[in-house]
Amino acid sequence: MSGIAATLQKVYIRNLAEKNKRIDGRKLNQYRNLEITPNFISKAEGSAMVQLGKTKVLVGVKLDLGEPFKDTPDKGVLITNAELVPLASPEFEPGPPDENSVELARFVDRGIRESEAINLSKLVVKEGETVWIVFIDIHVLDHDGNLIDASAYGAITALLTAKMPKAVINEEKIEVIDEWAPLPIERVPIPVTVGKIGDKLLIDPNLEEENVLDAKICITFEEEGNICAIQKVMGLFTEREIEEAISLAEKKSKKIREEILEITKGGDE
Amino acid sequence: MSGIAATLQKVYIRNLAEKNKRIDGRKLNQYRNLEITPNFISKAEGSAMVQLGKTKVLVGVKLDLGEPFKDTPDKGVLITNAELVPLASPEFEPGPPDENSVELARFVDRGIRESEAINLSKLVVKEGETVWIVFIDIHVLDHDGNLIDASAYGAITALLTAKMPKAVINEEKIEVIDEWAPLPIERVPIPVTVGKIGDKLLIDPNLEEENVLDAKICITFEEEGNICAIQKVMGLFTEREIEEAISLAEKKSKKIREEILEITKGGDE
Amino acid sequence: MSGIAATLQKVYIRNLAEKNKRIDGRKLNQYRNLEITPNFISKAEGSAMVQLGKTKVLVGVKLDLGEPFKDTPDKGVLITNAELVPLASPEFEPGPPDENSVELARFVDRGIRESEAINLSKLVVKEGETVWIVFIDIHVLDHDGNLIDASAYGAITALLTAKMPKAVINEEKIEVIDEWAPLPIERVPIPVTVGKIGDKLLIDPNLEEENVLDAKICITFEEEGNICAIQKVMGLFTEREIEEAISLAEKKSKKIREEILEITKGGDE
Amino acid sequence: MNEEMSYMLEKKPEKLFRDDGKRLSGRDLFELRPIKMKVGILENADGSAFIEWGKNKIIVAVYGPREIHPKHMAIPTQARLRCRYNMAAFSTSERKKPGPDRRSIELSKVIREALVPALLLEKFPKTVIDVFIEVLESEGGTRVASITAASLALADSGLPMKDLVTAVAAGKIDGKIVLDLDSAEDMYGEADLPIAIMPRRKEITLIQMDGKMTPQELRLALGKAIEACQQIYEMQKRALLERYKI
Amino acid sequence: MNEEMSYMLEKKPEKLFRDDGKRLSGRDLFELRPIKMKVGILENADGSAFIEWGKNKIIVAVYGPREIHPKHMAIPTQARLRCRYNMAAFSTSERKKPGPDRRSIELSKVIREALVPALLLEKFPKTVIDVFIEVLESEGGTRVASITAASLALADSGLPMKDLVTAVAAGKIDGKIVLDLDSAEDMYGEADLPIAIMPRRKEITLIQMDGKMTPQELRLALGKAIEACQQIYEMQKRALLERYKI
Amino acid sequence: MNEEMSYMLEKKPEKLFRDDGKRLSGRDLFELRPIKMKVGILENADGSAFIEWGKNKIIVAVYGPREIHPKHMAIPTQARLRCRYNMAAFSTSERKKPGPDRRSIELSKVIREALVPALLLEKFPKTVIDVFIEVLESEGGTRVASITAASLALADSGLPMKDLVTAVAAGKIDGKIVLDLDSAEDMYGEADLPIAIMPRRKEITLIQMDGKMTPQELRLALGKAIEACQQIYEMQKRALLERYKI
Repeated sequence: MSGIAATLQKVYIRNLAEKNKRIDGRKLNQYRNLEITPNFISKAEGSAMVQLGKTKVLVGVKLDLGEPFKDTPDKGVLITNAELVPLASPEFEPGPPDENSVELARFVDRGIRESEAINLSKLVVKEGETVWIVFIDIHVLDHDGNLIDASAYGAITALLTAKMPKAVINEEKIEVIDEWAPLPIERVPIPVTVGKIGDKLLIDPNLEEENVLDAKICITFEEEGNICAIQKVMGLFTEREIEEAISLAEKKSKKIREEILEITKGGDE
Repeated sequence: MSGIAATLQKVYIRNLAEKNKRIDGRKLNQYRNLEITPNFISKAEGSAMVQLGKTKVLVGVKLDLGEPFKDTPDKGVLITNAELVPLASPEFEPGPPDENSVELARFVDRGIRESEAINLSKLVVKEGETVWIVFIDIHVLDHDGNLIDASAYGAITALLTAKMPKAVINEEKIEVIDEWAPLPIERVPIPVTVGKIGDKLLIDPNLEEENVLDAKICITFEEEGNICAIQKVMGLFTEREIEEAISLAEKKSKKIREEILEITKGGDE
Repeated sequence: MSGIAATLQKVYIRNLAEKNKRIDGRKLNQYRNLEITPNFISKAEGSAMVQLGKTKVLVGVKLDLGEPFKDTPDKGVLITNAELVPLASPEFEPGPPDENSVELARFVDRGIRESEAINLSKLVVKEGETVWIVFIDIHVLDHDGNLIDASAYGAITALLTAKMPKAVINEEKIEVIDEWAPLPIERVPIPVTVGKIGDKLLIDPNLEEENVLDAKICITFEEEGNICAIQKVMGLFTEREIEEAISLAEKKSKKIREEILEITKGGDE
Repeated sequence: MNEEMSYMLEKKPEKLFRDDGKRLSGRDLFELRPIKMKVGILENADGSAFIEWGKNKIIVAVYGPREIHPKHMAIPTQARLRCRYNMAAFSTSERKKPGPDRRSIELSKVIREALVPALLLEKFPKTVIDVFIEVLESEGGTRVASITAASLALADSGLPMKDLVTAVAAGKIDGKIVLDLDSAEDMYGEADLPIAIMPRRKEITLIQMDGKMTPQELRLALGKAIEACQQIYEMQKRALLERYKI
Repeated sequence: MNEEMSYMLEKKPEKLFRDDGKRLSGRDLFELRPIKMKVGILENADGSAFIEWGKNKIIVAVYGPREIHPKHMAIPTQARLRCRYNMAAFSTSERKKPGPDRRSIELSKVIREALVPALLLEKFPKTVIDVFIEVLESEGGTRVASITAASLALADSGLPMKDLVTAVAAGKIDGKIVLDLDSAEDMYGEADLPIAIMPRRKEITLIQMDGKMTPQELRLALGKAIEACQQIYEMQKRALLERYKI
Repeated sequence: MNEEMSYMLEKKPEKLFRDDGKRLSGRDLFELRPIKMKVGILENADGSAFIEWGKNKIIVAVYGPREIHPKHMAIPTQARLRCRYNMAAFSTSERKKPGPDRRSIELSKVIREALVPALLLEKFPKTVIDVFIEVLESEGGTRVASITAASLALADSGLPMKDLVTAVAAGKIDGKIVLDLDSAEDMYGEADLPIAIMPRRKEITLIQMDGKMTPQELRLALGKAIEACQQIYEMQKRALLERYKI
């Protein structure tokens, strides 16, 4: 959509927001329907297909043995990557990750890293030499807005359901044996994205809304109530709006954490 | 050529084909003049300059010591690369290999690999650690059609005439000594390219013909009569046409194998 | 500037040159004001901010341990890189080094390498295995002409003032200890750039002059009077002009070497 | 080089047939793996399809005909068909580094060449039609599954087509001609022969081979593959009907 | 990944406060490092500024509004703002390989997003405004120093602005909220909260956080950062005046 | 860095002269290696030439004047001359990875700068003339051989020229000035001085030096190189005549 049609829709969505309404009939603080299917990919150690409204994101977790970083010889390595493949949107182009996919991957990574969701100390096979590398790969399949939340929910679900084989040292050689255990996941960081239209805040903006937002912020909470990552993605906020966004996000993050724990618990049985 | 001139030429070539004739006077099953000069490059372990009509391709074989692939610790490594340098055609552009050069390199590679032309087991210096890597580099110099056949003939000639130095293990160190032997070449895979215009099949299309072909297929034979690689490059064929193409290619491949064996035998004396 | 204005300025500068005059009032053999500030960057082992008229170049020297080249196991490694960042000129574009920055880096490198300014033999920690790598990074900040001379003066000043920590072998492990010494700098190569307008030669062309030069050449001298690098950058010269340029450059290089030695001597106290 | 090999490091089995004559997966010689197809599964794309073929999971989107950038890529007399075959990092046993490699560059080309004959590109001069293929999980035979799904996505996009394109691989393992090789059979078998046809007139739009076959074996394999395509063609048509059923 | 970490391999200190309650650098909780700013230091750029903030040394140039290439990048209704954050190879403890990495790609975006709200981009449709940031030396807090300097360079270029943008980081180290973290505090502290505001109306144009803070701590940190911005804002205004003083 | 060095790992000889005063190759001080030139050896190119100079084998193609893409690269008042110096993977002792490196980027520029003065670029505004140089085998002195062949290919293409460009390297080995260094002399000698001239008026269009020479030595070397160019110039003219002889 472009030109006049776009302008009209912008006006329409803004007018709705003033009346606390949204184009798809949701309340301002209402999430879209969220469906998460863990273990979608059998070749991945962990995976989850996420549908958030019409947005579809597939996340895979792969494990590999490798060297630790020089400054953290006693920890495993976490690498998060996002591909906005052109299948997912007419706006996405083939090529190396652009700023949007880099921001997406880095923000999801920060939530997991800073909350210490993965106990990286338990991923060491031989200190200073060999550790498990956890690759989180985010593959966006259909973009209808709020890719960050959908990707993060996929990532934590894939981590919670991932299986790690045992690596043992046998006469100085490292062998991977066919004994599987869950990854050492100790926290469940949950981001919630808040958009601003005029002076209204709303959560989980869809693509039509994203196109007319004045500002957007993502806030990640862990279960103890700590904030572990924030990213203002665009626009500007007042101090009061930031506080309001935090409180909106905090509430919603709890409900979504419960949903994800429910799903992943089910997956284990 | 473009526009009306191109259209007229297209019609002309198609009309000729209907009458079993070709623009350069050849019969449908007739190859262009083929000249192969082995040992063109003294710095390469093997090399061959191929002239197929006006098409010119130079192929070099280089050897280097390196690690085997993890899944084949008992085999040497074959790497084939093709450069369609912009010197060779106004259509070629500088830059990393495009789909045409990748297809060219991979098809030539497959013929050699699948026919087990090189006995890769004889290229092991120390199992799992050091093997010979055989690099086949195809450098296209003048493009007048049928690059695949010209390149493959250059590759196999370069391999047949290549010299390999001896690598010995001396107190755990690998030394290359000044004793040379031929590469262990055990088969001579020969592709023949067949084009289709209307319902006629013809071999070794030149560039003018390639521009008007309805379909093109390359079929590689080894001496025992096995097919070891096929690639439909463009267009479509009926089942009957595939069979006809195979039988055309089979005959021609024998003659060309003889020519190449003659040339490379001569080169050894 | 473009079009008529550029043409008029070209005529103006050429007319001035005929009368042995220059657009900024200098004599043909006169350098612009040169200010060099060593130790500008505390994180670098050596550094120098150079202002040559309005041209500004910052050069940093970093040291790292690494492997020597196979063919020189008994020598440290010198790597010179130049970044023409788009901050410095509307003509510069982001991206990998283009031919101008490559030529700049390689010419500065050659002067230092060929004069044997750094005694690379003294940078060996363990022969064949570990040596110091000296990185010279040229960061151009404001381009008002004659980047080569400004960069080279920055590079040699940064080298002359750089500090190298001690690396010792302790039970087969290499440790870097907190004892610092100057880099082993044994010569001070100084390039001088000579431009040609009509039949006049002038030194240190500024950007306005560079835009109308007929030819340009850079000549690097070491203290014993040897030429150690020449690069004709553009245009053509007669044999007589080359000789004249050499003699102009030789004189000027001595004065600049004295200035740099004075500055770096001061820096050591 | 040898990129396919590096995806799979399991050990070579002693033989590829069981004592009862069935293949290791329990299949008969000419038995296909289970295949599921779904058309129209993406919102943004003009056409889309999802295929599960054994453990292969592949999603295809079609965009276009649409404007082409840069403009000098436009062909005055017809649409340009672009194809991009891409494997997700988690689709293979060992993690695949994102981005195109030589294998995916070649596959993108051969898949495009397999689809072109079914399209009426001259109806949309100067435009581009993009076919984006994402392999989410791979287990041997991704190119034929991709072609099969891509032709559904093209049909779903409403583009006029001469016919669907239907693909399957034949091959040779332990000396016998079989259909639809899985990873292990592809890796340790003697030959792989992926083909694609337009089933209505049995015209062959893809044929590749690697390995060793006699011309006679090839004839048999080709014939069996063409037969199997008819079976897959029926599934394709059902999947399309499913999409438009109320 | 974890690129910032790899720039600094010094050992972790036992604690980040001295016995007298001051930070290791001798600073109080909310004390900033020394800051120097200079406007208009480049000849070629349309606007420029240099900032020294602790040991950080950053130079910013603004070019534009100017023509954009390729042309289809032009936005019909406004100027495009482009930002490029780049670290010199010698700016870090370990030499940084030249060229963009994932961290600098993200920073370029967040810095741009922090500056956009201050500009009247709709006044210059179809053009581009380029902000080039060169970090010559880095020691924690380069993004906030870059934003602070960039808004000076934009002002120096003569572009109409709603306000300057002023930035500073708050954070949490050894359990306490502090301002303006240096490298060690950033690395070994518990949280980092870079923010940018337009001081006149206290509108927040950048807020990022990593680490752990309770919402209460965040509120305190944010408040303190906004206060500090007022102080930095005064320095910015002085630097601008200095530039145009005769 | 030091890319040339890595191409040749033979051992350093004790000295570069034999007891009889000749060079290791048997040549006298100012004796050139055998040179063969052939003009017009490619079908597609507008002009082409092949040179064998010692073991160097180089082929050059000229395309143009032709349209330039992208169009904003066009120069309104003259043709753009582009030069691409490329080494085949098999041209060196150790296999060279395909694609441009820093050395080839610099050589492409200096070769272009050596050719530009001979051309009347202002006759073909807005177009591009491409000179593609493929080094098939290299053994010291590829840049001067490339220039010599490139000027033949330019002439073959029918472009109007002020003169041919003729090139040769002088140098210094074991303290003596010599002409036309081979690989070993280049590597273990004290200085290398490639030059190119337009022979008719003896104008110098290329001069580079690395190594050490006194200004007096340089004068001698330059003079000898210019003399040798006259000899090579005659070969060039003969090669051109050969091309058009019936």
